[in-house]
Amino acid sequence: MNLTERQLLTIVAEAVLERRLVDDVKRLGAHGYSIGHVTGEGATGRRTADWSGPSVRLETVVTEEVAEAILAHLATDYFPHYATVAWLMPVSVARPDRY
Amino acid sequence: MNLTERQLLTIVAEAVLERRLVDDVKRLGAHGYSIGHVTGEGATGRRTADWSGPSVRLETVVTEEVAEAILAHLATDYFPHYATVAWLMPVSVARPDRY
Amino acid sequence: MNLTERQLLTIVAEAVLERRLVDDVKRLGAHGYSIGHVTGEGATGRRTADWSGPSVRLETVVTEEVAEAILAHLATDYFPHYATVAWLMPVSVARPDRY
Amino acid sequence: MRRVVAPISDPYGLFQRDTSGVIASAVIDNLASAPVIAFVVAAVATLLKADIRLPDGLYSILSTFLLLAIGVKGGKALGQARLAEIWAPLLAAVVLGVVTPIIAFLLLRSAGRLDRIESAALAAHYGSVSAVTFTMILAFLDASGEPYEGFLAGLLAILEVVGIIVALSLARGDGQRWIEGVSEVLRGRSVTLLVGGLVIGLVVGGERLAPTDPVFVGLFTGALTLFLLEMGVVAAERLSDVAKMGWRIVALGIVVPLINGSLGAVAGSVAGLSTGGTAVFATLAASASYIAAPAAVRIALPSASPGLYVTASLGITFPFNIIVGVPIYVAIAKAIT
Amino acid sequence: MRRVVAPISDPYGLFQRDTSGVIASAVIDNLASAPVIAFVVAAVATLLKADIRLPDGLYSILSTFLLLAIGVKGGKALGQARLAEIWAPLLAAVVLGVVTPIIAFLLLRSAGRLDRIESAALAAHYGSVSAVTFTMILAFLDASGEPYEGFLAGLLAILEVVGIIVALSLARGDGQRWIEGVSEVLRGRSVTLLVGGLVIGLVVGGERLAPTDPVFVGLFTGALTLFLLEMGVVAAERLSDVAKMGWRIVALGIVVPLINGSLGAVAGSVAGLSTGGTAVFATLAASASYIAAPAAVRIALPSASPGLYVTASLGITFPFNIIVGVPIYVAIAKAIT
Amino acid sequence: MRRVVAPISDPYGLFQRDTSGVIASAVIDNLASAPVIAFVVAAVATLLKADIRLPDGLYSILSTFLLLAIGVKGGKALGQARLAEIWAPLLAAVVLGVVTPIIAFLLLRSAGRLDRIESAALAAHYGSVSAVTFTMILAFLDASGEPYEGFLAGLLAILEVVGIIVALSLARGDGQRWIEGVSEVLRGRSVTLLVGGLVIGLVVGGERLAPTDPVFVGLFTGALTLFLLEMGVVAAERLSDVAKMGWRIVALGIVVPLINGSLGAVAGSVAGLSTGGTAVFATLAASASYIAAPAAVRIALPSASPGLYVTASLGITFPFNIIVGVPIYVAIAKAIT
Ligand SMILES: Nc1ncnc2c1ncn2[C@@H]1O[C@H](COP(=O)(O)O)[C@@H](O)[C@H]1O
Ligand SMILES: Nc1ncnc2c1ncn2[C@@H]1O[C@H](COP(=O)(O)O)[C@@H](O)[C@H]1O
Ligand SMILES: Nc1ncnc2c1ncn2[C@@H]1O[C@H](COP(=O)(O)O)[C@@H](O)[C@H]1O
Ligand code: NA
Ligand code: NA
Ligand code: NA
Repeated sequence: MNLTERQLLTIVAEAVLERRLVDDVKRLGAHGYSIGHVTGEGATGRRTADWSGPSVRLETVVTEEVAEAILAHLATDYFPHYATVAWLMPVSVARPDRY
Repeated sequence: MNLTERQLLTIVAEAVLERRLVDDVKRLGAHGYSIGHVTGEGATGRRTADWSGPSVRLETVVTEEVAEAILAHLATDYFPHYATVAWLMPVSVARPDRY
Repeated sequence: MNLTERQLLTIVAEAVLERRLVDDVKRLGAHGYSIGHVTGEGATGRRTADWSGPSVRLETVVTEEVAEAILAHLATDYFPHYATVAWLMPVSVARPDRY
Repeated sequence: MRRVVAPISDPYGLFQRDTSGVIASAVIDNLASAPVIAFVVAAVATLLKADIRLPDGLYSILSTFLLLAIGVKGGKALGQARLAEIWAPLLAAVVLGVVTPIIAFLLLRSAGRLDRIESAALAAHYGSVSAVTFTMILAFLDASGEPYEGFLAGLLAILEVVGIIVALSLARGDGQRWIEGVSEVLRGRSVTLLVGGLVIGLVVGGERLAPTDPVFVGLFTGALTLFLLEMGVVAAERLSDVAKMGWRIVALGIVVPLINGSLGAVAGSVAGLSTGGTAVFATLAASASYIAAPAAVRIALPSASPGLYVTASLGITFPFNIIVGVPIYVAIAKAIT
Repeated sequence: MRRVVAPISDPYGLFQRDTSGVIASAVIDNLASAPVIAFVVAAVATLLKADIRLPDGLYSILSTFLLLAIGVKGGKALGQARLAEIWAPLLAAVVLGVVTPIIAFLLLRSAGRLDRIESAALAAHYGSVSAVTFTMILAFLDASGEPYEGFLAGLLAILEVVGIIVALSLARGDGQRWIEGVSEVLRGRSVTLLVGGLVIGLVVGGERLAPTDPVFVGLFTGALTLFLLEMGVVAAERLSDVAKMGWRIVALGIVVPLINGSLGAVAGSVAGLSTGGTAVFATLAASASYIAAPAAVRIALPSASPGLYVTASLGITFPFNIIVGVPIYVAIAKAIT
Repeated sequence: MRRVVAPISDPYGLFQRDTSGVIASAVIDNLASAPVIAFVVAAVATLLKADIRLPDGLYSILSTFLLLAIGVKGGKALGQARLAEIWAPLLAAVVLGVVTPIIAFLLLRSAGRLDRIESAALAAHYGSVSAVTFTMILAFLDASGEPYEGFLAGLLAILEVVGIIVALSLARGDGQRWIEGVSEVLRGRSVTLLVGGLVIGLVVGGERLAPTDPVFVGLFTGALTLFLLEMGVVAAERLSDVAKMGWRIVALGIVVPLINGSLGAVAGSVAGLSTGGTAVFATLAASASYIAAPAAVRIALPSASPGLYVTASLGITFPFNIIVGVPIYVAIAKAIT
């Protein structure tokens, strides 16, 4: 099978950002994304499933340029103020034109 | 620690396929899998958590051959008709004989 | 954007271990983690969402040393007796000092 | 649920005489019921981009509960019915299960200009039934004091299944997939919960079920109201898809239920049902499935477009039926019984 | 909910005379109510490191249900109220929505020594309201047989929104973010569910809502009790943060509601409300939002610290209000009406 | 729940005389109750490969609710009991908590041919109790009009904990793990929710709890029915594992509860309980834990096989107890009181 490399960007962010994050990711060029929910801990303490809801875990398979653009945007608009974590890794996909 | 490389295949598919997807993945050689649920958007529009249920997100750590076999099967039986997305990446595991 | 390599360790473990796993991961040096829930199958059979609850899926982005330490601990304290699976992969992050 | 003990005679023609007045007030009563208003409020809020969605998970909890409760109620009534009352409606249900998808199929192929697969896919929805639409007609009859045969819920499962099987056969598709699709219906939650509830209701019986009444009876209408709130969101989100569909499909999404509903009324009255029971039968025939059918069709006819059949069923026929259709089917039932 | 038909005259000064005794017994009744005890039990269990948390998902199901049910109840009462009774309380609600956040803001800047942004962030919480605190005062009045105006739930949405908008304006922040924050409030679930419930209650009306009463009325106090169990866990988890906050903020978390509550009592009685209604108004003014306000502030004022405002609202003011505040506001209402 | 005011005298030997007939009808009544039929229906559906599973999340919502409601009910009754009535049953509960796991352990080692660890693991389950089996006996007694001591729910927590601690000690395992296992029980949800409910019921009291009755009392049997539906699925999925277990374990899964149940009946009657109360005690002693014990054992005795102890508890003893055991324990209680 003919596979092509793309980037998988995973973003964990506090629940209240869900709508904004989705808008931003799409605006910056992602053609799709998947959202699950996680609880966890990090620099800003513990996050549980109650009042504010569990954190958003968004995955998006994108081209390298789009990944860079989203990461740059996170760095300026999310990282300074919001509980947000992101990591990037290369993945192989079968239909590269989709992403 | 002695680590060996295996492939992690992640598949996101519409909810109604859950039972079939699990059967296929096992039949094609996976010794285990994990399933979570996600909402999201892609080429076929938005998928939410209601009537049809959230999409299935299946992860399976397998050998390269099994990964190829599953991907090939997805390409013929799932990609043409169903809202399905899949990506592959190499991972390191401690007990290679398990996968 | 300036990205640094870290390790993403994903652990799937039976539900009853959640509290202990979190304690261990933090004790061994992780500065953060995210937890979701999955059902699945593996060497110990099928795990569903009922009586014992769905399995824990813990992700933590850490340095290579911490990843090794956690994996070594899993190998001695979890793998022999508990339904636990773990895989490791390199990821790129923007703020290396956080992990 | 009241069981019809004596056939309802209407010697003075009370129902027939001022039908229009009765219908007008019934329409208003239906329109202003809690479930319908919840549906409308949620749809409007969604169109205004406000988030009135229920939390994840509540949707499937509510639909599980409603299916089980409908089954339990029907099983209880079935246990008190005499076989002599049941066999004719049962036969009529099977006939409707066969006839209504064929009618839908023929209309969609000719007037709807859809190909065989798409027509069969849509026909599976119109041939099957919607349990929620069913509960709306019961609530309507309860509110207007019109009696009906309680055992009809026992036929729901038959109507749900037969229509899908017939429609999938009309597609003349892959045999293996046909089997998978049919097994998806038979083993799927919407049938098992309904049938499971029926068996529970039948075996346990009304008296021993009394301690569960605060749940299965008491919570019913409130749960239905919450469910319709979420359905309003879902339907409103489909509205942009409705706009994109051709006018032919939109029109058929209203015409098919009206034709099937009339047929259902005829079948019900021929089967000897009361006026209320005939209205229930008409509503069942008119209703379109949006849980069991989409799942089965997705498996059996993967090339059919869910954007078409789900939108027609959820975005057009469901709102039409619960808001306007129900009183119409009652009126038809009153006219012919 | 009883509607006040005639203004309550208290010619013999029964309420005024032995206020202290009445309050003492009322405090005990409030303290020993199921929701308050559930809150305390859960908080204590959590401090003892025991896991008494509700399952994931139940929290949002309960809060959705409570908001809708409050709205439905308020809508029903609103439908029976005359416009003449409503306009003055409505105006008073808007005035409180403007005044209470400003007072909070000024106190936090001066006595609290917080900067403009942090003060505005916190003021948004004290300017808005807590629907759960609102239900606690209603339960308290119901239990002590004190009547109040049922339509006050109809003002909840106004009080919830206005205070946040005013406080966000005090921050003099980024205009774009202000818009996003306000839209977050207006389109967010806590407002839409409340308003949606109001419309359902208003349009459907008490009689047609009767079949939903086992859910929206019957389940209410039990659901509230479960909800407070979870709130007890959440509040207890915040306790270590409370310890870390300066004593000034802790003190203001009690002083601000007392001041705003007194203002609310004055506003309520000037608006012509009954003693019970005045107590409700006082409680609303005193209560601090912990759902709508944090979400809006997080969006509009990202640099403000959630560790401060959520802890103050959830960890200090909420427990203070439901345990001690409610009887105090009732006493104030009795003293001035 | 009725409280036993006067000891039940049975001068005409009504219970004793035609015991067999009474039991036969009681067995049928128990077999045809809504929860038992729901269990059977779900088990059969699962064996037929039909999907009748409840939605994810509902399981833990239901078990949370049931534990809390049992606690609240018990706390209410405890508040009305005199200390003089309680101390003997309380002592008996502690004795049973010590004796029943030891008996199970000895039987499993000898007749069951299991090693020390596996025997201790299984003994923890038989030494502890199942809250759902407990509610089944209460429902049974309620339905047959047999009174019992309401405060027994207050002993549930003791019985739940003591047996596990004793059994874990029999394993003579790692001390650190023992501590972790015991702390898992004490801090785990099944104990905290039960105890939390008890405290709420005790402090708030019956009168002030009245507004929560539609939830904690009204919904109880319906929730139990839904819960047993899911349990039926779980038990049926274990059936293939049961087939794989040796016949010795299967037999002991029935013999151990019969022995422990008889002991419980003796302990209950010695402690001065009524016939109903004695039956409750017998059922508690006979029941096997499937929530608290597996969690504790998994932590404390990781090398013990969950495939063995969960299957024995959930797949054999639980169905045996709720279908056949409960009427047997009632018969034993009637025979010896
Ligand atoms: N090292 C990490 N690995 C995985 N998830 C993390 C990590 N750090 C933080 N997170 C997740 O991101 C959320 C916000 O993190 P923070 O901004 O560090 O408080 C946490 O609640 C976790 O869910
Ligand atoms: N680029 C992507 N990255 C991550 N998830 C995706 C992506 N595209 C699609 N998905 C997921 O796969 C589902 C089906 O996608 P599609 O077939 O493109 O409609 C979507 O609802 C998403 O959950
Ligand atoms: N190969 C695999 N890929 C992904 N997840 C797995 C795999 N094997 C096991 N798991 C997950 O780990 C859990 C425990 O696995 P096991 O210990 O093999 O029974 C399973 O229930 C799955 O959720
Ligand atoms: Na139909
Ligand atoms: Na306020
Ligand atoms: Na026991």
